[in-house]
Amino acid sequence: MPRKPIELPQIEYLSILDEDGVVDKELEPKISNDDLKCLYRYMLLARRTDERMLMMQRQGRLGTFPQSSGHEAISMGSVIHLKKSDWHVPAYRELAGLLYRGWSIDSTLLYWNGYEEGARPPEGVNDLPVCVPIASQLLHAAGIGMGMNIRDEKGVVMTYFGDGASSEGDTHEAMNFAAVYQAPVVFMCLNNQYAISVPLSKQMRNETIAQRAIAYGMPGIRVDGNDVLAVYVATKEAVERARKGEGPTLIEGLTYRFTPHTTADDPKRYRSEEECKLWTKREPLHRFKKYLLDKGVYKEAELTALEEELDALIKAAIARMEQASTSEELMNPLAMFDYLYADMPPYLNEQREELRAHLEKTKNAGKSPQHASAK
Amino acid sequence: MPRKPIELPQIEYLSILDEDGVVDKELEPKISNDDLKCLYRYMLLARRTDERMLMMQRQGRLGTFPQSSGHEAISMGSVIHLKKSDWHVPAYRELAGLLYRGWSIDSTLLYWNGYEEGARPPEGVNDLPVCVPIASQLLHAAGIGMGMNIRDEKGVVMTYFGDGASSEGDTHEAMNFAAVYQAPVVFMCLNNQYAISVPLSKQMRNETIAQRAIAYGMPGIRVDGNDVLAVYVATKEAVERARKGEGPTLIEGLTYRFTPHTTADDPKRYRSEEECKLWTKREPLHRFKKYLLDKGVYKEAELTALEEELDALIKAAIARMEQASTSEELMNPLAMFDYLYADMPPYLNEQREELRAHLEKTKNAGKSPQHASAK
Amino acid sequence: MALMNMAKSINLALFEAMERDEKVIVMGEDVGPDEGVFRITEGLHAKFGDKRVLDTPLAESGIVGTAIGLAIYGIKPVCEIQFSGFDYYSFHQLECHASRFRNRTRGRLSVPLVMRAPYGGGIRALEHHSESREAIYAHTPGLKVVIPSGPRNARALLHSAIQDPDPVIYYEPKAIYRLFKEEVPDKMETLPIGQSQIVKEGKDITLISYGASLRATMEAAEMLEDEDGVKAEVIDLLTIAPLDATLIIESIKKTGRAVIVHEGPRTCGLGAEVVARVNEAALLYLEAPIKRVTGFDTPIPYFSKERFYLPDPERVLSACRETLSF
Amino acid sequence: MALMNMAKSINLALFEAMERDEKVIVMGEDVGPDEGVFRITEGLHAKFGDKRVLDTPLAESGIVGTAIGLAIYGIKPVCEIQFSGFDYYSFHQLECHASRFRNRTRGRLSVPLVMRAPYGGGIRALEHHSESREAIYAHTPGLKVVIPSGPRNARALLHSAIQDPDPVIYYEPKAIYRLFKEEVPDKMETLPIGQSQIVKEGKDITLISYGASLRATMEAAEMLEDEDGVKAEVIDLLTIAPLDATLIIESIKKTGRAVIVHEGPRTCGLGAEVVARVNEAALLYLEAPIKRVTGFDTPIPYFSKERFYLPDPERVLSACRETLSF
Ligand SMILES: Cc1ncc(C[n+]2csc(CCOP(=O)(O)OP(=O)(O)O)c2C)c(N)n1
Ligand SMILES: Cc1ncc(C[n+]2csc(CCOP(=O)(O)OP(=O)(O)O)c2C)c(N)n1
Ligand SMILES: [Mg+2]
Ligand SMILES: [Mg+2]
Repeated sequence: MPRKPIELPQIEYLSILDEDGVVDKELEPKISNDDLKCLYRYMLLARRTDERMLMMQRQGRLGTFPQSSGHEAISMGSVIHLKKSDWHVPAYRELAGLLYRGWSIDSTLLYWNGYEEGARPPEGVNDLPVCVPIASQLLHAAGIGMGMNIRDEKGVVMTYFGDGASSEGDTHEAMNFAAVYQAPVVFMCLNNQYAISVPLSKQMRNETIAQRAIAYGMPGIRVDGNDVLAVYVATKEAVERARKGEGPTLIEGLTYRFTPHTTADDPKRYRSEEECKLWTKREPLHRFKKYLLDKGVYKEAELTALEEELDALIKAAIARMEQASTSEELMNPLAMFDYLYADMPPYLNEQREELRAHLEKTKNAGKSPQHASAK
Repeated sequence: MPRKPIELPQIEYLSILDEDGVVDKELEPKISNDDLKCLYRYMLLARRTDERMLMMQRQGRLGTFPQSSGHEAISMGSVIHLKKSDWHVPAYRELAGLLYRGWSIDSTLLYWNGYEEGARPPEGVNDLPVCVPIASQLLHAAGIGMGMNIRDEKGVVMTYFGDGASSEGDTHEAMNFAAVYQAPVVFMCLNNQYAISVPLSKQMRNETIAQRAIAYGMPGIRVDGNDVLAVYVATKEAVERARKGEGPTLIEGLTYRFTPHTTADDPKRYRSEEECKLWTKREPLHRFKKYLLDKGVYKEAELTALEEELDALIKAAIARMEQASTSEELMNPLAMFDYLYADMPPYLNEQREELRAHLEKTKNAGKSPQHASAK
Repeated sequence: MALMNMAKSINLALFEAMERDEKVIVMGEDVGPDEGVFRITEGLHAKFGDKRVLDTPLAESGIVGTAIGLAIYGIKPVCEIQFSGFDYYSFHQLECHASRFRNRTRGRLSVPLVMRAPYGGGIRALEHHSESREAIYAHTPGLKVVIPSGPRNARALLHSAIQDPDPVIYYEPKAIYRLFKEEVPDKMETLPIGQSQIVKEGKDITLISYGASLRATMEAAEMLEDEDGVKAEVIDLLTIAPLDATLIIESIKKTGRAVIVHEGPRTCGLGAEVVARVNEAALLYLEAPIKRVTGFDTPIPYFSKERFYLPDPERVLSACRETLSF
Repeated sequence: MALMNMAKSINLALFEAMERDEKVIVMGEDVGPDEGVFRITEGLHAKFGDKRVLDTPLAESGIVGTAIGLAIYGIKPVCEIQFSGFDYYSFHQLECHASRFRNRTRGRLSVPLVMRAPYGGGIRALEHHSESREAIYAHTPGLKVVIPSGPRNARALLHSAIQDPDPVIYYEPKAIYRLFKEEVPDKMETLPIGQSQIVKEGKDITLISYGASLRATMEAAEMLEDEDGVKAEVIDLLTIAPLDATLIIESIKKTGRAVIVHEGPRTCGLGAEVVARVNEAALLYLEAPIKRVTGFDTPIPYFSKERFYLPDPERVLSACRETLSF
């Protein structure tokens, strides 16, 4: 009866491929060469797209956007376990996973260039679009997982959030709902150690985000988030549990955003160059490439060809996007009224008519002083 | 590097005085006779007030209210560690603590009879009033604790919430803020195993609420919430840590609401009579009384006298409340305008004038069909 | 035909909807074995079980947020927020997501959920249990807001809400849950969302209301007729957003005078919108200012004095007389 | 006197307030060493340190909820919500608590916090970063809602907000943060909350606006004068709640015509309230319906097309001409 400890599950840390590309042979997962290539391909495609987008943004050809560089291992190492019928509920740094799931490069470019059309999931793809209001998407993921259980349909939902997002009430509610209903959800935390400028030490007092799993009676694990093999293994276990009806898992991938938060951010204000250098060395692509070469999955020449192939894909997408964004369909401001409800209510139609008439009447619409100021 | 457990703190369970009033001698805290009497007095006063209120409510002399019976040990065992300058931030089942802190019985009666006046904290008392929107008060408590740190003022904030409340996002945010800022807050969970009708098993998957402390890097403990000695000891430790600048603590008191949720509730719909009987046996007053008698703190006769004294206090308060609620001041509907802002804005004043004029013009005001239906 | 109160007719609609469409589920705090704090989900858990009647953890954002996921997944969640005074907790999920998914995915995804909540005063409830903030939802593009005023239209509108392809807020005027009974047809019926109804014809003045306030409004209309011989036309909005003001405008073109009645605070409330619409479409027909008989710009007082806050027939009547003698 | 933009003048007010009153603290996401995503808190962390400039965890309800506790404790929190589009997350704390503590404790406790948030469109921001939902706060009794329109009044109003004994929402029109400069006096000044200002006198038509839309409104007024010889009177609301309509009503009694301009959605927006107030107090003076030039009842489009949503001088001008020729 007196004072006694309560039994609690363990939380582990997992790392397989170190920052120099040296693999822990005991833990090394068996992954087919095709899958290894697939992982690398989408990680690289995301990286190159991200880099190109940064250039475009600097040239004023794209809006502010959050860079995904450095987060490719968490995204691809997890999403690869999804079947097409499974669901993918991203935050906004999962470009690799989105491309893998079937979103075109074009749509990413369109989206970050200010077009709702870029948020339209491709037909047949069970993804939600990028989610800007932090942590809110986790509840949608939990809901989708609950839906699978309600319908006795097998499936998995993979959803993503940041270290900052872990502080939101919605994160708590989502994990709790998923646990209570044993929804097949994998909560992937991209812990890049900063929420814009706010470091982990100001975000939380707990050592790891993974240990929050204990709060919900679900398994939790922290992995090296720059190690795609560790992410792969941890997610594989989580997905298997989910498919067996054993409910949700929390996976924390420790990584680093070696770029600014968005193209509007200046990280020098809040973190040192040494820290950034240290972590840039640890980024996921470099070590994975070395691993693939060592393993003979790729030859150097193949990688050069791959780079060229992806480069061409990106360039073509940019051209298409820039073309599309001048099309009549995408330029049409009246579209703001057309998708709000399945059927347009009369008063909204009146407002549409009001704007249509105004646009016809004046070619100067939309040039008020505050718009002129828009950078 | 490879797969290794992350070190985590322990969560304990504590129980000292069992349901038969048998004390664990090793764990028994040293409490002065005065303090023991004080604990018992307010626990009993709350119980008797609650019982009387139920009668009044059944007679239509009081509105719907949440009964506090059964929760006295958690409330008094914790609040007794507060100094006057400390802060007390209740939910709505901490009647014992409110009375101890200096709220009159009258104000409780007034409040649950529909008068804002009953929510006015007495001068000099650092309490927030009863809080109806679940879990929201925890953030106020965290904020007060943060304020103490900002001002380098020593103090403690004791705040309360239910097992259901633990699911709200605000609970998560409050604990996280308190932990990050190392605010001197004690989070007391009254885990009575139901949120209205929803049992723990539908509220959460985790075994205990105490283990949520791990999620915030704060100490956590589960105690027998019907054992005022266990509550006393756990809270004493938490308050000492808080005073030393060591931040917040989460304490879960396991108890049971052997009454309905509120006077509008019918617990037979969702739980068995056996369960209720079992837990009623475990309620906190009975065993504490036995302990006090065994220990010679009270003699039987003294307890009879105490009952009579408290009874008289309650009766007098009821009479005063029923008198007060017919006073011009408390009857004045125009008061709804008078306390909203420090200075009344002109348009609000116009509305006040509108109501004033209307009340003067008609004596039938407020007798619409829907009001007639109000039970 | 069966005679029933509104609590029963809403329950009936839920039952019918769940029977005819497997996709419909009900979720919320205490909606299961407890059958809801107002017993609106009576019999549902017993009939449809745990998988279609979900007692949820106590978390409103959790309820609405997971309902969004469920709706996207193809389930039709009818979620209950126990009292409208707590739906602020989930407002961000409605504003940022439920109302926008169709628009931001250019029609590819939609969120056909129904959020039910009892709202309004008049039952001597606890603090925060008598709120009337429907205007916040009406001000949020992409939502529909429906408020029934009696047993028959409550059932029909709930069916329409459940069948609607977009998110619908269904606010239930709790003061009239059990206040009166009406004949409700045996056959399931719907009522188009977005249409108001003339519930009493008249030519001298137009009274506009919805929810529980409609009762006070009708009573005032009758007093007007009895005592002053004035024939008021009474319009029940039923859908407050998207608001179709056609009926209102037609009526005012006929009567030239109007009073709008609701419980919620006055500033930026529904009354303001109605006045603005009439101003846009029928200003020259107005022979007197439109009066707003509403809740005041204060929180609704705790129950000992809530009756002074809620529009009552006398306040409506006075407003009508002032309008008529303007 | 010093010439500065609004971003700077708000920063100056925060700096001055923190210097003169130890109780004032600033809290929010990234307001510390990063100095805010718009750099509004520049220099504050360096000067006042961790205890008075708090980088918070990423949780809006946490920010506002703890600010309520801080305010009750006697500290004066000026909390920043990074973009108004995320303040829905904390709305329940404002509605249920900040706005009510004084009332429900009969004056014993109060919550004198300031919640700052950049709001509105026009800077090509991400989705959810261009919202304009001030009407929700205006509809919430117990709050005050202040919106500056330029560097000088921004600083003065922020001082007033910080000194106010009640909770104040201070919405910053981010489109004009750095759009233009104004002379700001060296001496600290305040501006009474609850008062609007005539910013241009005129006799033919009354234009009413606030925030960034005031610029489009003023431009339209000038075009009206240049092109049509029409003299518009322009009123800057500055405080949208509690709204004092005195100036508006006086002006309309003179001009007989009005146009109200704001970015937020039309239904139940501030425009509706202004029309309703004029209807109440000056209906017979109206020679034409009051036009609402506002955001439409849709979410503001993502940035490639936001300019079509935001009121621009041409839309205001057209509305004025229609009103004038009615
Ligand atoms: C609810 C909400 N609050 C604030 C923001 C503004 N914001 C965008 S990203 C961000 C930081 C997110 O940090 P984290 O979750 O760690 O993700 P990261 O960007 O580092 O990947 C903030 C504060 C937002 N988008 N949504
Ligand atoms: C935000 C919010 N949601 C719902 C309610 C309605 N409600 C009042 S008490 C209660 C259950 C609370 O359960 P718990 O936290 O366990 O406290 P208990 O009543 O058991 O002490 C609910 C759902 C509320 N008051 N506030
Ligand atoms: Mg981060
Ligand atoms: Mg409970």
